[in-house]
Amino acid sequence: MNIPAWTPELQARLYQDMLLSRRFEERIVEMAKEKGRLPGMQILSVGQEAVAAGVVAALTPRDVIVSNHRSHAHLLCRGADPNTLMAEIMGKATGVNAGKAGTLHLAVPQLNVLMTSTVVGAGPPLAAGAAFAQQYTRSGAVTVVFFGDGAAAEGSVHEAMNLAGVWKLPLLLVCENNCWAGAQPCRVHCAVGDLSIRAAAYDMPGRAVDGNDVEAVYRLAAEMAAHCRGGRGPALIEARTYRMRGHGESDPQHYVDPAEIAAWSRRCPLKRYRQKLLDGGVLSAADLERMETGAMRKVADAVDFADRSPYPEARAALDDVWTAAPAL
Amino acid sequence: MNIPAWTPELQARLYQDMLLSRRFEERIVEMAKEKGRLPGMQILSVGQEAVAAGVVAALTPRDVIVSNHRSHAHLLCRGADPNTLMAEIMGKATGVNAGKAGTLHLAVPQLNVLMTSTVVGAGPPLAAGAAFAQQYTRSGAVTVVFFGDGAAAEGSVHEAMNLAGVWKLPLLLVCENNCWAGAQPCRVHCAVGDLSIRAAAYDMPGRAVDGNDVEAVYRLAAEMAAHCRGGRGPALIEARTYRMRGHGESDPQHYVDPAEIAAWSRRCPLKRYRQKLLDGGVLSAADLERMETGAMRKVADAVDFADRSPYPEARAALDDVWTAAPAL
Amino acid sequence: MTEMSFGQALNQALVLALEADEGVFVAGEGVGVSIHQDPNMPTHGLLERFGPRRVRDTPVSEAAIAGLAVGAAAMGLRPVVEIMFFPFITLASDMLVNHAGKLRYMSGGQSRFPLTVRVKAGVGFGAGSQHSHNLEAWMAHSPGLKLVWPSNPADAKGLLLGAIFDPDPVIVVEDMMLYWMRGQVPEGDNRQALGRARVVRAGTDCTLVAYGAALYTALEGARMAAEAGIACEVIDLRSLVPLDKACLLDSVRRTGRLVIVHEANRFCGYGAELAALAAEEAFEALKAPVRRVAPPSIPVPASPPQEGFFKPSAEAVAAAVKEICR
Amino acid sequence: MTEMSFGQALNQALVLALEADEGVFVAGEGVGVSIHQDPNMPTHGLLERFGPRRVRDTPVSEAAIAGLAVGAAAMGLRPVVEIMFFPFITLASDMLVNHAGKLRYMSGGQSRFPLTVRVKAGVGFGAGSQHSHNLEAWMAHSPGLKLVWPSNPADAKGLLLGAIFDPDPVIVVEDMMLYWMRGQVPEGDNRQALGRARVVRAGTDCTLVAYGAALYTALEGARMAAEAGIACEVIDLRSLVPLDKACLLDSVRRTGRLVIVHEANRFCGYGAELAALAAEEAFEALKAPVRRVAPPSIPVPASPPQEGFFKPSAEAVAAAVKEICR
Ligand SMILES: Cc1ncc(C[n+]2csc(CCOP(=O)(O)OP(=O)(O)O)c2C)c(N)n1
Ligand SMILES: Cc1ncc(C[n+]2csc(CCOP(=O)(O)OP(=O)(O)O)c2C)c(N)n1
Ligand SMILES: [Mg+2]
Ligand SMILES: [Mg+2]
Repeated sequence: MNIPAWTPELQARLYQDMLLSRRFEERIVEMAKEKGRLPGMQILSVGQEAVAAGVVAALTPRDVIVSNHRSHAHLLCRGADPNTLMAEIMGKATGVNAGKAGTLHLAVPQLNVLMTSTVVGAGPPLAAGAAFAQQYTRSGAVTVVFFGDGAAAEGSVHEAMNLAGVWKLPLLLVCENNCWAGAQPCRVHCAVGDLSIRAAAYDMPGRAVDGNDVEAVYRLAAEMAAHCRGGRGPALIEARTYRMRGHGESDPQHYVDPAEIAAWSRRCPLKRYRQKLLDGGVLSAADLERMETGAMRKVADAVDFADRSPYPEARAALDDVWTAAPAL
Repeated sequence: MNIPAWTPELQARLYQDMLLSRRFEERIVEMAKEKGRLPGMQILSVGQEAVAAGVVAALTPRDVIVSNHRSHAHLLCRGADPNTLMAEIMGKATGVNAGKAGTLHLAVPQLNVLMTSTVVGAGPPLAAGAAFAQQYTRSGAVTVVFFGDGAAAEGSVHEAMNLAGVWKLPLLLVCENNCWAGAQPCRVHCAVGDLSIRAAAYDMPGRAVDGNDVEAVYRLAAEMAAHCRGGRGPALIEARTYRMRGHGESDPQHYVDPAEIAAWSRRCPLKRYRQKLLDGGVLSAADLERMETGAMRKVADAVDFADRSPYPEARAALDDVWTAAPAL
Repeated sequence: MTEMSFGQALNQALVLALEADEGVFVAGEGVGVSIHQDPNMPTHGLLERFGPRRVRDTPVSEAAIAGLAVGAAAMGLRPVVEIMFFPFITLASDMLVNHAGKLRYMSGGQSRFPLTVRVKAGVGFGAGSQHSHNLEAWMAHSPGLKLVWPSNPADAKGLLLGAIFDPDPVIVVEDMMLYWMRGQVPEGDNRQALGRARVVRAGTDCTLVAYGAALYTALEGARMAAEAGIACEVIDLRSLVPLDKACLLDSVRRTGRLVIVHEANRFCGYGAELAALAAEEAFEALKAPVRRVAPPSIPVPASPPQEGFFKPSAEAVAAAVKEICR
Repeated sequence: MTEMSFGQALNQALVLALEADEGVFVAGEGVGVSIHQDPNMPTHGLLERFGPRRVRDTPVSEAAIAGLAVGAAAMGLRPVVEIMFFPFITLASDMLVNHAGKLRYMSGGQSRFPLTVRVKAGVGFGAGSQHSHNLEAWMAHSPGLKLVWPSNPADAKGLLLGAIFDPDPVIVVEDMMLYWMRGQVPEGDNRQALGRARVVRAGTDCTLVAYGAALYTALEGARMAAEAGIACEVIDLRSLVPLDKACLLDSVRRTGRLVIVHEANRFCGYGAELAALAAEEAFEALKAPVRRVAPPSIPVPASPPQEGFFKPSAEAVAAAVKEICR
């Protein structure tokens, strides 16, 4: 295994990535309350930032990411431009996908966030295809796919895990177990409490990790990515975390015990890591202050950029179906 | 558990069921060689009879069976009439499904062989629905579904196993691992060598059994059916057996090592059981002779019946889509 | 009659069916406990009222949900399952098309599959093409499946009840854009037999056919055409399979003109069948070309102006009518 | 030109593509080692020639097979995957419809999906409705997917090559009943651009449109009509998406009559679109009702006489032609 040692830079990055994601989404929370401000649903990663930050930091730029409906943190941690993300979320012409994707299908192929599907469970077979291409071209890269505990019930996930197991694809499966699939807790949708044990059904290593501990996530992701990269086939990580807001912003979460939310908020990945970095002398209060200001500014700029951007031409809806203009 | 003791009657039944199935299909082997004699593909259970006989004998008449493309043995062991089966295989009007099913979708709902799907992997979700109905009506019955090692790779099987696990459905999953899925051996299509371990991924018991030992199959099926009936949820049996003929009768099996076939033919479930019953004094040579003659007569009668039966009216193809005549 | 929303009318149908027949159960993703706390959601309150035996939240497993319905129906129950959004019906399509629609046929008429699949459709909530993709033409092309698409609260209740108590598999499409629409709904069991369209506006110059939310686009188009002195007859199809061919052809034979409106992609959409039927069976009466007012063959874009562009407009309907009535 | 079978022509296309482009790989159930030992099978001998890196047997996992194609295509490869029989495309339909067809669009044109899906179609081999169910209308209705359906060995090679090197996702339908059909096939890379139909018989009285094996039913029907003095123009569609509308409409405008033949269920089948186009865009030229000669809305029955009844016959084609040419 080839796991880089901790450096202050890496630690600062992990914190900064989580921070930007949190502040970005907190702004969406606010905007979602203004009627007509944002089109579509708003599905946020608040509380799960350590999974995105830890896993993405463990990758090389050539590694590929396939994301799902809860994608903001994955993208921001990968370095996607907050401006064009926010513009896409608003359906603007300057959006990273020209307004065609909207908030649910954000993808940035230039950063190897190859694609995002909001069809629950669709990520793993798509990612298996990307991992196959990596193996086929002997690129040495790996593909990471994020999916939820609910997605684990989809047949497509099983097919992809089996295929990856048989072909020994460099596929790192990251199941973000945030305790809920919509309004259903795991015991209602999943026959086992421990999803990582399903790895055994496909002859791949599977490990669970505290998904609110960004360094633990990073370490395990680095270890598992190294496994995949080494030609030994796929691996499964179950990151145990929590969806701090509703499924989407219109979800009042009436079905959740407030004590559960309170307990998890005490385990907030940002708060915990901030304290750790302060205690360990990695970052000073002033450093943190500066990072905070930087994140806030980026978010403000992004909203400003998106607000000032025009909507796309209506007729441009006809573009981009095929590489040549559609003949129909 | 409530496993009936061995009786000579039960043992004779197990042998007789296997025998009828073997002789029935051997006749199909012959007819398949005559050009134009049989429509469609001919997919046979030769070599796998112990699985069908052992499992089906362990059921009560109220238990439900869902079958797949390799269905003849399941049906005959359940007591389906060879005459109407053979007629259906020939596409005759007297066929058990009036010629609409043909050889691939034979089902006898009156015997609780509820349905047969030749879409690989479709059986388990259908069977989960039947098992749900049994649970819902508190019937105390169980549903058994037969599927292959190849089918285990289908997403539908995973979804059904997970659902059955969460809902604790009385579903007995019987995977007939006959070493092949079409021309692909297990290592080409399955990430694990031992399919029974997948039960753990759904919190259900899973056990492998020598699928060519009819008493072993019967014992395990009785035990597992009792588990399901007891309200403790589903169970998985992997019956290890062998497809003695090609995938279908047009398959020359050029891809199979003849030594493999030879080795398995020494483990023929009929030969082994015949010897055991003889050695144990359960059946005499004369008994066996009588059973042989009986099976041959039934098969001859079936072919005769089917041959003498007319084809259905062409226009009757319009019937049976809906419970009332289709309006389109 | 009571005034209520479309969603409440669907809810009433489910309540009535659950009360009337012990064999009816409701299953799907979040049909019991839901992320929506809105009485206009069709399954609102069912779990509290009927308990988890009759109202079941499932895993996120569309094939298993559909398989559950097919298997349980074969055993004599009357499953009512939900596929959350129309594009996800792809994941259930083997179970619906190769099994629900065929197993009775292949049994030689021995089995019955009295199941209902509720599916949410609609364009206009900004979620993009993986949530908005109306696939009624797929289901209508699949033998053995029936399909209804109510456009108002009374029909929502009546057709859903009709579907649940129909002896065959029925897909009930629920237009999400209509859940909050209010209207008068009959008390009690107003179940409707499938296969009946309804003339919702009489007219002599041109027949306009639509279903679901598109009906209102058609009606508005008819109103605009009326201002230009053109009298459109507007048909609400209600049941796409079986199709009320008599109602359609009778109208076209009287008006001599046909304009079809739907929110699915035009190419090979359901409207193609209606146009084909007119060209085959009402040809002699046709005075002008048939017109389809339907989206181009593109996925539903997420951006608001483009999503608006995708949807057929009343202006486009009126323009099509005027063009062929010249 | 060399004489060979349809299946061999497909095989040649695969060989050429594998040789020409390192990014091409072939995957599917039994595409490497097969239960068929028949050189007329399209993938015959590929594994021996190109090895297991390029030619991959997969598990029986249609969603994963399609996902493999989509994901690998996004990475720049040119996957050629097989879905064994048309009804099983249901299991791959989420991947094809919601992903292959939409992901480029949703990326704002940044991604490309140059993938090919080969699928076997056909009615007439007695396997019943779970193996025989032509679903071209589903795929044609799905934005972003292209679809070709060759009817002869030369086209089999040329259209499959055209599909593989097309920059977008293409479904290639292979009519199983044609695998053994022999014909002259050009040497080398005869790849065809998609979107071109072909007039295979010129005529003035009636346009007959078909594709795949149904073309031969149409041609035989034309021959029978000719005996009655009616000159049919027969069009082989070849590419269903994009459709060669110009070829179709030009012919209909000349003949004034249209008969469509296909082996998929009539209701909401692909023929409906052709009829609709005629009714919309060639209405002024139409002298008689359009006719579709296509199976009723029933599953494909297994029994030989009923399977025969299901398939459109040349007699039915001739009768339809005669009826509208009266
Ligand atoms: C195939 C499919 N079915 C249903 C949905 C609706 N849906 C969106 S998110 C979701 C829950 C997913 O839960 P999980 O996988 O745990 O992800 P999370 O939302 O918790 O991040 C559902 C059911 C969908 N998008 N796709
Ligand atoms: C969904 C689907 N894909 C492919 C096929 C074609 N097919 C028929 S049987 C078979 C192999 C099945 O192998 P297995 O499940 O092991 O059953 P066996 O034939 O060995 O009894 C395949 C691929 C099918 N019928 N259904
Ligand atoms: Mg979750
Ligand atoms: Mg097998």
